[in-house]
Amino acid sequence: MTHSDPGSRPAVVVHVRPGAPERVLREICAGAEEEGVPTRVVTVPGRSAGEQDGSMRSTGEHDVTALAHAAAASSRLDVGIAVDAVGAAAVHHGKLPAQRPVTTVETDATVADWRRVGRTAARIVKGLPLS
Amino acid sequence: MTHSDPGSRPAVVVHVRPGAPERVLREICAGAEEEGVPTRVVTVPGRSAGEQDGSMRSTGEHDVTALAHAAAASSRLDVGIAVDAVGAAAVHHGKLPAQRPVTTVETDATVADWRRVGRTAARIVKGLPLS
Amino acid sequence: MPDRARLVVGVDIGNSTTEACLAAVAPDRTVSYLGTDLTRTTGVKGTPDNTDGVLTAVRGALRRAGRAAAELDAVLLNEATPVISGLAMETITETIITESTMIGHNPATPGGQGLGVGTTVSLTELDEIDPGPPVVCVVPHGWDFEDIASTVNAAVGRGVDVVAAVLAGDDAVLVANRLTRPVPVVDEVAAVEKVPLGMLAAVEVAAAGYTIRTLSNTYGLATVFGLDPDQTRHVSPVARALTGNRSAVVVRTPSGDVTDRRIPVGTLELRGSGKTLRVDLATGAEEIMDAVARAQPLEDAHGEPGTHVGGMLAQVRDTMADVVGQDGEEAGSPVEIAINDVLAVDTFVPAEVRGGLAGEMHLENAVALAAMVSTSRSRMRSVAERVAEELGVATLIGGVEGKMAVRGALTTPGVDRPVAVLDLGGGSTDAAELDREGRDTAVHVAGAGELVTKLIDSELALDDREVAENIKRSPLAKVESFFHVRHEDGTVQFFDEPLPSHVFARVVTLAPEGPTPIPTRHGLDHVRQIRREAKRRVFVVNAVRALRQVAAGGNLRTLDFVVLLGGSALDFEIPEMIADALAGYGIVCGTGNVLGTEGPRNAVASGLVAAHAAAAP
Amino acid sequence: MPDRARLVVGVDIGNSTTEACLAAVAPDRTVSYLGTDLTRTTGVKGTPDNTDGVLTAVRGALRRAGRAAAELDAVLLNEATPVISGLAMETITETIITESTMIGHNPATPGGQGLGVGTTVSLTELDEIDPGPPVVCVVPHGWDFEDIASTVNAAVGRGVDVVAAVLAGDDAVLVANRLTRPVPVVDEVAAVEKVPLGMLAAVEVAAAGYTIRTLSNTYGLATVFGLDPDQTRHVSPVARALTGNRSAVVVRTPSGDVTDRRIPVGTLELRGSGKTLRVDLATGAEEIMDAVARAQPLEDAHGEPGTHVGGMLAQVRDTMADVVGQDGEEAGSPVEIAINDVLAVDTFVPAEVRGGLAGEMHLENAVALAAMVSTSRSRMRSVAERVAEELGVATLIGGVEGKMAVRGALTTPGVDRPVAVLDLGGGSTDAAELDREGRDTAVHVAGAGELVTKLIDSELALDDREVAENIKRSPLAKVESFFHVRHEDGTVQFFDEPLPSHVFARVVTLAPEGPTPIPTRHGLDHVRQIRREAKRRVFVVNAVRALRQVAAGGNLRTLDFVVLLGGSALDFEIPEMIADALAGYGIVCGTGNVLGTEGPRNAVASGLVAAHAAAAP
Ligand SMILES: Nc1ncnc2c1ncn2[C@@H]1O[C@H](COP(=O)(O)OP(=O)(O)O)[C@@H](O)[C@H]1O
Ligand SMILES: Nc1ncnc2c1ncn2[C@@H]1O[C@H](COP(=O)(O)OP(=O)(O)O)[C@@H](O)[C@H]1O
Ligand SMILES: [Mg+2]
Ligand SMILES: [Mg+2]
Repeated sequence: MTHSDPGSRPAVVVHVRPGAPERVLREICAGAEEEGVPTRVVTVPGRSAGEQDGSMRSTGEHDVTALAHAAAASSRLDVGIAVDAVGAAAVHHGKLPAQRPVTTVETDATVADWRRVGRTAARIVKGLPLS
Repeated sequence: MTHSDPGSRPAVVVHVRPGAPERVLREICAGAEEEGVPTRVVTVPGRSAGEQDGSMRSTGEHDVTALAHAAAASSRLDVGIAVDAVGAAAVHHGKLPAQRPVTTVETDATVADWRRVGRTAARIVKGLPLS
Repeated sequence: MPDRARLVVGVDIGNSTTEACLAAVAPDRTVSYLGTDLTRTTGVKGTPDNTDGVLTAVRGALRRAGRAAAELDAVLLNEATPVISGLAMETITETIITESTMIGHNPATPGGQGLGVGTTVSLTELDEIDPGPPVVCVVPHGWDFEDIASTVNAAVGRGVDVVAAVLAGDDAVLVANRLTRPVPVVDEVAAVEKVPLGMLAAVEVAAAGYTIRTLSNTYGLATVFGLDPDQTRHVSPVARALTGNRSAVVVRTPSGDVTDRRIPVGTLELRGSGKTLRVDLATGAEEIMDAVARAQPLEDAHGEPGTHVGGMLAQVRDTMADVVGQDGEEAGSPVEIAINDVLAVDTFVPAEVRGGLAGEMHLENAVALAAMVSTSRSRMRSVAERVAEELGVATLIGGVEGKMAVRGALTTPGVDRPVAVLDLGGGSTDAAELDREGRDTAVHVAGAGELVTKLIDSELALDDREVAENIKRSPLAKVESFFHVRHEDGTVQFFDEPLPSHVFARVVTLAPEGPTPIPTRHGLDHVRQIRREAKRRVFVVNAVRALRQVAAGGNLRTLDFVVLLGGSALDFEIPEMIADALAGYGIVCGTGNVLGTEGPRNAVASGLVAAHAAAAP
Repeated sequence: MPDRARLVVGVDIGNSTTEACLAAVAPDRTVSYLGTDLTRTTGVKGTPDNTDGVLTAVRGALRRAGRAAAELDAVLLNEATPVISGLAMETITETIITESTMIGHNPATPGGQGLGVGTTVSLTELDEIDPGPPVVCVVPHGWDFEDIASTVNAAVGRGVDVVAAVLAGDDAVLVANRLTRPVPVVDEVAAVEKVPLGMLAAVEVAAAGYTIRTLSNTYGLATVFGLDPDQTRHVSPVARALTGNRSAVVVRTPSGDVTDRRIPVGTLELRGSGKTLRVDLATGAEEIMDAVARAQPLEDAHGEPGTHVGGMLAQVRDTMADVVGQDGEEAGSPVEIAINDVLAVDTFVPAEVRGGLAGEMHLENAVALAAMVSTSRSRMRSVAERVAEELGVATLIGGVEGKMAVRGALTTPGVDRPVAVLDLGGGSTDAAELDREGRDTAVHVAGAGELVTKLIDSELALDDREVAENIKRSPLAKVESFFHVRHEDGTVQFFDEPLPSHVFARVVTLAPEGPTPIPTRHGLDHVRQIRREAKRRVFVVNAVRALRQVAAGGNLRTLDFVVLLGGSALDFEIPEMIADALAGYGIVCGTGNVLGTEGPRNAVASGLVAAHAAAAP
């Protein structure tokens, strides 16, 4: 039960697949940092993070959504982000159903989109409108 | 990872030890119900719920606090209550450190105290002052 | 007198709603009410298009009572005074920044904290600068936050005294977090390329939860820039414009300035009571309403041609001309169209500041006007003819709306003469009084529910009438998580299904379909206050104004019972606001309950029936 | 003229704060300021107890400047006009419920929803009741919720028409959830045994987020109880008292009533400008301030002996007599103590309703008075003697505070003559003006920071001056979870350590030690509005009032620069409120920055130095 380990500093948890593009991760974290909310990046090998959700072992949107949900579950702030190996990303909240992320972006997203991903995660934490 | 199973209806989770006094449980649940917040009662055998906290296997305050924290962790509302075999009770929040419950009452408490336990749990959920 | 009960239906055609009241009138004139109905008014009130709505309402009332149209003895229509109301709003102040002196846009996430005063230098030139007096670094578009920080840090390392930064992008916190020496940073300055370089500038960022203290204080600016008294006098509007901000930038340029200019909007000419009064619209609502009161009873109002006021009033008059004039059949005598009442309300409009560098908004003062136009000509005859034709029933045009409303209001339990009614409609607030001796008077004053909606719409810069109407009609709530909202009274409501992310953390109105977000950065209480103030400024003001016109000697203390009627009396807070305001005059005031069952609806329709029964041959 | 620089220290003894300003005055009269200090005033202003504070401040300033007391040439004391201010508050209305007609306490968790009208029957007698007209079940203390529900369900099963319930305990939701037929339930009625039985009663509970509509409407009550017009007139205060509640109970008893009684508090007698005016305190602030304006300049004020006002003013006068009279050494000429100014502010006090059954509270109207008392006799001489003795330095008593403050204010960058200062202190708001020709005038008006604190204290029913002072001085926040608060501007602040549960979900002020809860059920915006309104009603009103007294011809437009000084000018919002109010008169207004460094502090102390230098032989 590490999801609410009270020792860790409250942060948005970012789960990244090995090989996730560095610049995507950088901009996402920047988006949260600009809002004043810390992030904790955890590299999650393989695609096994979708284990709560056995049916979703394929790549793509399902994987990144499940990964973000797992990240949210392990965040003391209940908010998680995931970035997959090809740079797709999702924002999730621990109390939302696994298949309903707050937002997702595709691999062809822009710097502004990635920033927005981080900002959205931070704004959930701060209780501010997401856009 | 049942703690935030999104299928379950949001409720304050009440962990009770076998043999917990029925009237204590009844008043606690009534306290939450009067505030309009549902409770889900789960009987937890033995004293093993303190397992995250190996040092605190003794009876008494430590056990009921750990039990309440575990209840909170399994609540979609992040709020849990525990009642031990002799009727001591605690209210906890999933994001608080395990050893810092929101409130506890001893075995010699009154009906009004037990109601207050349920009310406190409900008011955390509703974001209202606890007293 | 007939020897059987006669079946009659009273019909009230309002600007918004058409209401019907079906009743049997016994030979001894006693009335048994059988059923009511209401529907949206079709077409503009007082025009033949109303017929459809009348038929719908009459048939609805018949159906509810289980009667057939063939049984009807008479349809009674209200006189439907051709009264329409117009709304207009004019901005009377404008804030202009010259020479890009000021950046006061209050970005959500400025960086650092404190005050920095120095000469503006572009980041691109920072590596050429020698150590010397303090500099404020201005960062153009396109720079990455790490590059900005390292360039600044390098300069600081060389001894350059960088005391603040101004950025194009939303990077202030990112940059501030990476500076070796912390300084205040203001970001999201869209037109950063227009910031004058080589000028003295001050940048201030307050701690979270606080507002700036130096740049919003005239003498703070004087201290920072070493201004003489004359220059100080000039920067005073800058300080005022920055009041309440968490961050700001002020650049000192040779003739930079911020002015709060009055926009000439023209003069309103009021004719009445044997005089003609002229009042400048820009002097605001108080002076205008003062003049209106002195010109009572108002015979007509004009706006100086070629000015904003002129345009406003001409437009209202034109609409009315359209309504009464299009139908050839009723031409003949020349139509006289007069403005019989004006309500002016001070308001404000959030407007973009001219010359701003970052889309600065400022609340500009504005005046909203509601005008009440009436004409000598009514087209109700043709409505009556069509109704008679369609139903095959004699259709009569009954008494004046206000007087009928009083009769209807008297069916409210607990009400007695002398009684006054306030019909709170969409376009006008109508008052009528019936005294102990049976004498009655009625007036229409301009401004009602539509004006409230309009004020909410413009003060919140919604530009969406429907959202504004929603805000008007229901209590607010704030979405506090994906699973719960908090109502404006503090109670919490949970949802089993997660709420959509576009409503997350938003102020919403709760429709049966779910929460509808209000597109505003403001908090719930700000929206609530705007809603309540709009209602107060229209309905409380008009209630007092209208009742004064019907009360004996203009004295509200002569009134006893006041009954609130009309669509806006269904509002969840307007009736209590009016009751509060009237309590001081010893008046018993409440929402009507026509026939003991209809609430504030159906007063005119049932009054038509009552009047008909009383006057029956 | 001496041939070396002389070291002097100006000292300003205020009601709250004693400030010192150390300076060297060169032979050519130029002044070099060397250091300042401030400390709490010891004892009541103008009494020998002040000596300690003076010594502390003087020594502090010397230490900061690295100088020794022995080097001092002179200590300059302000004249310390013996002006003290008194505060008093009188409730002028009282709400009384007779015959237990109404329960309007708004419990947090009522049960069910809707309106039920029936005869009151005790639960203990429910099983003896035959089916018949509707009943409202009244439940005494001590019943368990399941027993209540099963008893009611049994009766309903037998055909008894139970339409509502009224409970002693906090069980409404529990009971409502267990009823086979849902009805509205109002709970937490502490004195439930006083609910009259066998009477017609109406119980209404609105949906969450809404307020009741029927029992808060006079005609709704008339409908429910079938009242005639005369009875309707009588229940009007009941409807008004229930406005805004989510639930309520109204019982119809033969002569039950709710009245809003005016409490006789007496008459204020104002002498000035050759007349004596009398004004009833209960008429409220507007009339009182009108009379004060007409009696300007006020010479004295008295309250009718034996009335509340009489007591209030006598008390202020007595305090002053104590201050000037105790010290035998200065006896001699009879002391004249006069009230030279009065500020009346309308306020309200949450008070328990007399006759209420559930601790109902009502906002009663009240008037707060601040009075400014002055005397012909000053005891500054003895302060000066003691200071001279302790320091071994010549100690002079300098000019009038207000006039010195103007001189100090002129050291603010950007300020020029004509200048007016507003010294926003604790007890009084002092204005002074220096015109282009060097003529100066000064006034003290009653009411300042202490009155603001008192209004906040009583309007929020805190009964804790310290909490009220905290609310006054800092922005509010709401604790939204165990780990974060939201500031009043909407920004969020996180804490690594969980916040204690006694602050959870509370409105707080943020002290460096952490959030301090405000003991109130009201939301942040309500507290904020009370805070801002208190400031506005005292300082904005007094700023205008005081400046009118110093401006040429009482015309604010003749003023040019206004400089805000004193402890309350440090407030985070008072200066901007005043600047906003004065902007309309074309006045440049801001917070002073004395000597370019001291902010709004030290104006009198540095003015004493400047005046001394200018007048130096
Ligand atoms: N439930 C309600 N709450 C608040 N306002 C309402 C409600 N229903 C109607 N209104 C307002 O009433 C006004 C129309 O009143 P109505 O009496 O139907 O007009 P008219 O007499 O001109 O036909 C509109 O401004 C509308 O917004
Ligand atoms: N930082 C502050 N914010 C708001 N009010 C303040 C602050 N500091 C002092 N005050 C207020 O200033 C008043 C005292 O002002 P001061 O000028 O020291 O009084 P005096 O001139 O009577 O000695 C008190 O009412 C106090 O609450
Ligand atoms: Mg930013
Ligand atoms: Mg309850």
